[in-house]
Amino acid sequence: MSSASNHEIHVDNSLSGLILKHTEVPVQKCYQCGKCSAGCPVVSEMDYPPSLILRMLQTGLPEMEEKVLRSYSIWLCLSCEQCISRCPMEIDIPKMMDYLRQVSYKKKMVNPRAKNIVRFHKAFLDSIRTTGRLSEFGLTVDYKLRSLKMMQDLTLVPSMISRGKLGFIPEMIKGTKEMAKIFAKTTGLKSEEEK
Amino acid sequence: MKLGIYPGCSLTGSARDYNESVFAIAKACDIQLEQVPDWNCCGATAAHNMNKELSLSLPARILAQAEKAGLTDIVIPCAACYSRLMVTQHELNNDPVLKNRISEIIEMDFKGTTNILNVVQMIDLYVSPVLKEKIVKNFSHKVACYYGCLMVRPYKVLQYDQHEDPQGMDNVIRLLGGTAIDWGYKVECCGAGLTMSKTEIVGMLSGKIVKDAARRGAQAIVVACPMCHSNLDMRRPAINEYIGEKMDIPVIYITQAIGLALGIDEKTLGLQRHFVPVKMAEYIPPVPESKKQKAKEPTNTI
Amino acid sequence: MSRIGVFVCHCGENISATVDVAKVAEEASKLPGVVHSVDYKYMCSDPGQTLVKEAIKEHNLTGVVVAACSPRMHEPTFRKACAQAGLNPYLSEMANVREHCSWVHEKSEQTTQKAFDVVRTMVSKASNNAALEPIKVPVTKRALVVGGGVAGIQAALDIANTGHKVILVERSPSIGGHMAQLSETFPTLDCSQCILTPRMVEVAQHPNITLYTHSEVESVDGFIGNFHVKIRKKARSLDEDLCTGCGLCTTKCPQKKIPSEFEQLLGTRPAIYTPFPQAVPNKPVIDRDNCTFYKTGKCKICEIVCPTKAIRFDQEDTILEVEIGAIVLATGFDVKHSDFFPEYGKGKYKDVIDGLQFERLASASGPTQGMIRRPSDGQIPKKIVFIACAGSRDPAKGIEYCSKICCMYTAKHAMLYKHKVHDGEAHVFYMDIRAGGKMYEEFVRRAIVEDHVNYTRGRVSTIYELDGKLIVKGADTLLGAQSVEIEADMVVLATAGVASEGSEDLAQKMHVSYDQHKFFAEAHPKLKPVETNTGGIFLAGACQTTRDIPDSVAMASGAAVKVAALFSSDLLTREPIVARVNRIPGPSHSTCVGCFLCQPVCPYQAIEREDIKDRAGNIIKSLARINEGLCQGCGTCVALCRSKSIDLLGYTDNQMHGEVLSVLEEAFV
Amino acid sequence: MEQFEPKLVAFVCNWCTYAGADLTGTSRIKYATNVRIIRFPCTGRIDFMLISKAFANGADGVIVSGCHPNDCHYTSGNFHARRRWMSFNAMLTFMGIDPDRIIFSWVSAAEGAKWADVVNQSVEQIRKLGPFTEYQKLVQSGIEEENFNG
Ligand SMILES: Cc1cc2nc3c(=O)[nH]c(=O)nc-3n(C[C@H](O)[C@H](O)[C@H](O)COP(=O)(O)OP(=O)(O)OC[C@H]3O[C@@H](n4cnc5c(N)ncnc54)[C@H](O)[C@@H]3O)c2cc1C
Ligand SMILES: Cc1cc2nc3c(=O)[nH]c(=O)nc-3n(C[C@H](O)[C@H](O)[C@H](O)COP(=O)(O)OP(=O)(O)OC[C@H]3O[C@@H](n4cnc5c(N)ncnc54)[C@H](O)[C@@H]3O)c2cc1C
Ligand code: SF4
Ligand code: SF4
Ligand code: SF4
Ligand code: SF4
Ligand code: SF4
Ligand code: SF4
Ligand code: SF4
Ligand code: SF4
Repeated sequence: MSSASNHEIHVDNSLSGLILKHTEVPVQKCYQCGKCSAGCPVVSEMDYPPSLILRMLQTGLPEMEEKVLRSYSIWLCLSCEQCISRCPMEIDIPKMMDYLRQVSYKKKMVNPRAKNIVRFHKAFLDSIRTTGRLSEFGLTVDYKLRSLKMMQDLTLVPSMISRGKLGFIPEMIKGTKEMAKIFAKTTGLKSEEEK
Repeated sequence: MKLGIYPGCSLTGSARDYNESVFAIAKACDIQLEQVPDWNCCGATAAHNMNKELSLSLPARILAQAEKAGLTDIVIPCAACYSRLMVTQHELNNDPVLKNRISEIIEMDFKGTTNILNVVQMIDLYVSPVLKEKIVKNFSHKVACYYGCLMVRPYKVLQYDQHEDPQGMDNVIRLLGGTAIDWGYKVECCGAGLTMSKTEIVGMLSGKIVKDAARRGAQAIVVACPMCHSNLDMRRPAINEYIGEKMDIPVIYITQAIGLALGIDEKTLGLQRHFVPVKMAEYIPPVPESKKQKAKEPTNTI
Repeated sequence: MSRIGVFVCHCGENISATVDVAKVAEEASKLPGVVHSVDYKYMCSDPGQTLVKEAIKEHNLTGVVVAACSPRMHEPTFRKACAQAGLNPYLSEMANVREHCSWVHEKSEQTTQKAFDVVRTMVSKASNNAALEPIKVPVTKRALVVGGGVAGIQAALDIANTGHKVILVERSPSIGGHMAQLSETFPTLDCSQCILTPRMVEVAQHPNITLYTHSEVESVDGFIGNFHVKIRKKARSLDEDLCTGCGLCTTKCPQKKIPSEFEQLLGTRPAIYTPFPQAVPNKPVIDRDNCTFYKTGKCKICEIVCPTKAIRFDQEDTILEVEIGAIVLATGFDVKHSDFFPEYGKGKYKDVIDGLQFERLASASGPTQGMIRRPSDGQIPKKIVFIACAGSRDPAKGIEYCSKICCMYTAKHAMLYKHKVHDGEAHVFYMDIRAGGKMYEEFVRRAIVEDHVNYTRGRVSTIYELDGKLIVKGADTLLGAQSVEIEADMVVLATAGVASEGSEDLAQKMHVSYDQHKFFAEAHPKLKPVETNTGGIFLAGACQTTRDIPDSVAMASGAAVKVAALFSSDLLTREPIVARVNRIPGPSHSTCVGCFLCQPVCPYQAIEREDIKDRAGNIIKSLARINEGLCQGCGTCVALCRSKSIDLLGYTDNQMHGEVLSVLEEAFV
Repeated sequence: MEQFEPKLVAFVCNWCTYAGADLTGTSRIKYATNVRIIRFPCTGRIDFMLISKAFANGADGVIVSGCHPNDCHYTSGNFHARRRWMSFNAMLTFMGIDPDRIIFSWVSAAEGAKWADVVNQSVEQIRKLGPFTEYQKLVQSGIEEENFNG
């Protein structure tokens, strides 16, 4: 009966408790049907399929939580929302993944294989922080520098230019100051971001 | 008819072709598109991967700018931006505390009243009704309409009830005189967010999509998102590597398909900018080597 | 001054764990009118009741308050105890300190305070109580059974065999319900029709049963023992007395391609049809929406070929009015169809079918004569995927409960398929296997071990079609949620069982409660599973929740016994909770001013007009009078009467005002 | 400062809400202790005089709850009740009672969880409104009524 489902879910200090507190995603509601994993487009590349991540969190065991935070899966998730759109319990896995990434990043537990993903995201954000809009060229170069993947995609550059698909000069918006403020307010100290 | 438009970063860069075709068909159908003044990047996947407040503030500023400019309806051609802005408006409208907090961050008043349209919704409302009389050449191709993830999901926020089998673009193609096939990867993700950092994965995800469309005899894949386009078009080398075979199926924007039917020349529509040449008439889909070709064996992930 | 005894129950620890029962008893003893107050471990136990009885005698009590569970649980128990001790049973009250207090609050002073407040309120009520005498009303000894599935059939036969008359009303043209559609039944795999059709014939031939098929209940008035029911007999478009059931009309009707409801749309039927060959009654009905004559005015072939001239195109619905003493609801359930599931194609793929469709494919009398053939091209599928919990246990898009029968019928389906197609592969995706029942687990094991049905624990994410195959994408959660992709020829969804269409409507007509899923609500989940909250209306079968055949039949027999018990005496004893218009001596007779505003609000037409005449026979005054046989004690008239001339026994103005005053008497903690 | 604990009286019908509140108990769902339940056969039986009496005697809020529309055990009692409350509302304002102090709700026998929600929300609502202090006026009008009733 529905009345039973009204019981409050207990929030504790486990990682799943924190997830519930910060994102309202109820990890304990997952009944391990595996439907999310069955439909996840990147599951074959993940070290733990999404439903397994949930199971590991459900145990509340510190070693499991650490495995989750150090996993490659949380960085691979594309936020494609396929899993939640089919989950019978409507567990917002992408939202949870967002949170796990942030914790993993803060705790410096990013999976080595995911370093480039993080570098890309940072390059992306830096690009818009300074100009307000994304300079795809700047982003590419910046990312290449950070990831030292100089050769990858380099072949693309000339053909992109010839197709008019890559501009060299970043577009500047007028409100760059406002942008800087937004970044400062949401990401805390500027210097930390600079690092 | 006047509408606001939020082009987003890629339409001014890698998706210039998309931008051109959006404006071309808008012009042909007497729709004036006015840019949101001094718009900024929506933050895309990077922002919400890394920082929640940032991921809400960036779109909120865009919407507040539109509100300030009196743009009540804005069309967002990029599905990724569309999804970010829709989600932001939804979240903030449902959480007054958060709304205040974000308004403070962006130092602007955010009301959350904008009517946000994706390209297909714009076409439905303002283009389709006048299409019949304007078509000069039937778009008589068999195509696979690809929606990807962000145009239909999260379906409860986007209010998209046919999220498993969307029909928006399919209907437009039919209106244009073409055929839209039923296929298996309509709403599967192409890997947008990983396009630079994990190109091989994008090759796999996009490869599955391209392969399914081609083997079902589609002459082109029709998309409505710059991310989808660049992954299926520009990333073709990675795709070919994944499939182990050269795939020639072109990828066009829905706006380009409409433009062609309206008799707008290919250059105005930006077709020359594609990596995979758009020669639909000449393109013959490959016959699957054997009908019984096995799908990729399930992979063990442990 | 009243002499009231208070008895505070611990209910083991159910109450005493959060309420200081000793303190409540202690405080209660200080209340005005209370002469005796104790607490005890289990008040409803024999010694507990004895405690009450002895106190009544010893302290000469004029009222009893038992502070324990809900009166809906044990009020009758303690009333009976009082009666046995010689106290009028309506002088006892229960203070609900368990369901409304100890179970819903944490242990605290407030909780104890609340318990005491409740006790004080009931003491006040008890001191205003008056002795009442139960009312006796006559019972009409004829039962109505609504719904002619296996549950309705069983209930009708059981009641009829006790010698009472039964009217069975079935909505469709034949009785039989879902069981008539089944191929073979778990866990014995006996043929469903072979066991059901003899029972159907028995119904048709039973001297005590009147069968109305193609009929529905139009309205229900009255109350236990005395229902007044209108039944709409929908026009069959033929004279049932003349029709011999020869079936000639059905073979000659030119409209042959109408999808058959009985075949779950996998077969066809003509416009004049019986749903299936063994239908009871074996008399056809014309489906007017699809008949050429009703649509175009031409045809009438059936009329021409009918040897007995039974066809009546101009027949109209008839309304029958009957007096009924008790009602059994047995309207069964429905299943969600495969077109419900977005991720499984929403009906786009012909070879994704639901369980009932599979039953028809597997049935020897079905559209494929029992050969498993897929609907799209008639091929025999070499690989079938069965998906359990399709829409069940899925609060997001379906229903949150477990449908209870699908694990079993899925195992049955897989088994039947393997028996029919020896080289076929059967895959089942499941989440848990729920096979609680005699020989059920053994049955599922047999499917897995002996028939090599491949069970995979995981849900299917999506299905799409490719080159005539259905690609089923699932995961194996027992292998770390590894992806499993199966190219199937056919997919069977074990779709959720839901309340039958129109349940809500029927519940409202009957004034019975229903749950949020529109299944009819039982009076008590454990102790009154076949009763409803409305006296005289009982439940049988899957209309209360999805259940299998053995459970449905058992419940039907239970309901039949309840009806038989009701019919076992000529007079029914009813609670004396009825309204009464005051009568006072003297010329004015009553404060009633005869406005009769109360008359139209009474849902039971229980308010009558009484003319007061003088000696000469002239009417001096008209007063309202309540017919106690009809009044059900809702109290609407009481609240409405402006001159406060009506009162409701058991809930009098005095009592209610007293309760309100005393509930607020002391400061809350 | 200590939190204000309002006193609420709930007037409920026997068939739906009383049973629903029983289910809250059987399901062990917790709710605020501030409410006292008074059982009526039907919401149709609930008289305004009883409600104003509750206010006059120190209640800070009143909950009236019965069967959902169309689900009344007695067919239509809840309809009549609803109709009468329409006019009752005006009277309340006249007597100086904030209509927000009365919470009308439908709770069926199957809605144990809803009952807990209704109580908790009502307690919150009344807590915000603060103690009900306008007894005086009420007591007078109550007395007048009683005189009228003889
Ligand atoms: C695919 C499938 C396979 C199954 N296999 C098995 C099995 O192998 N073994 C087993 O034990 N159980 C099985 N069951 C369960 C079985 O079908 C039910 O237990 C049984 O049918 C319940 O009987 P019932 O009489 O309560 O309801 P139903 O069979 O649903 O009958 C209800 C009847 O009431 C009628 N009705 C409905 N509304 C009204 C109305 N308003 N007025 C008048 N009449 C009305 C309907 O027309 C119908 O005739 C299976 C169920 C399904 C879906
Ligand atoms: C640990 C446990 C927990 C449970 N919890 C729940 C629950 O929470 N909810 C629920 O619904 N159900 C629960 N049950 C199930 C519940 O106990 C049974 O459904 C119920 O007791 C069955 O009642 P019964 O009368 O058929 O049998 P029993 O309770 O076994 O009663 C049979 C009686 O017959 C007597 N008897 C036996 N043989 C003879 C004889 N030859 N001559 C004379 N007398 C005889 C016995 O002494 C006994 O008194 C639980 C069961 C267990 C074991
Ligand atoms: S689909 Fe939902 S319930 Fe199922 S395993 Fe994934 S998260 Fe858990
Ligand atoms: S949102 Fe992430 S976890 Fe969910 S299906 Fe997409 S990639 Fe997989
Ligand atoms: S009377 Fe009620 S509360 Fe007391 S022991 Fe019996 S069931 Fe429990
Ligand atoms: S032909 Fe006449 S008698 Fe025979 S079944 Fe039809 S209606 Fe009945
Ligand atoms: S009149 Fe109607 S039912 Fe009769 S034969 Fe013609 S189509 Fe069939
Ligand atoms: S009976 Fe089995 S298949 Fe049906 S809902 Fe319950 S667990 Fe799922
Ligand atoms: S009982 Fe009351 S309402 Fe009814 S007629 Fe008499 S005065 Fe009027
Ligand atoms: S209490 Fe009044 S309104 Fe209700 S049934 Fe009895 S007479 Fe009719």
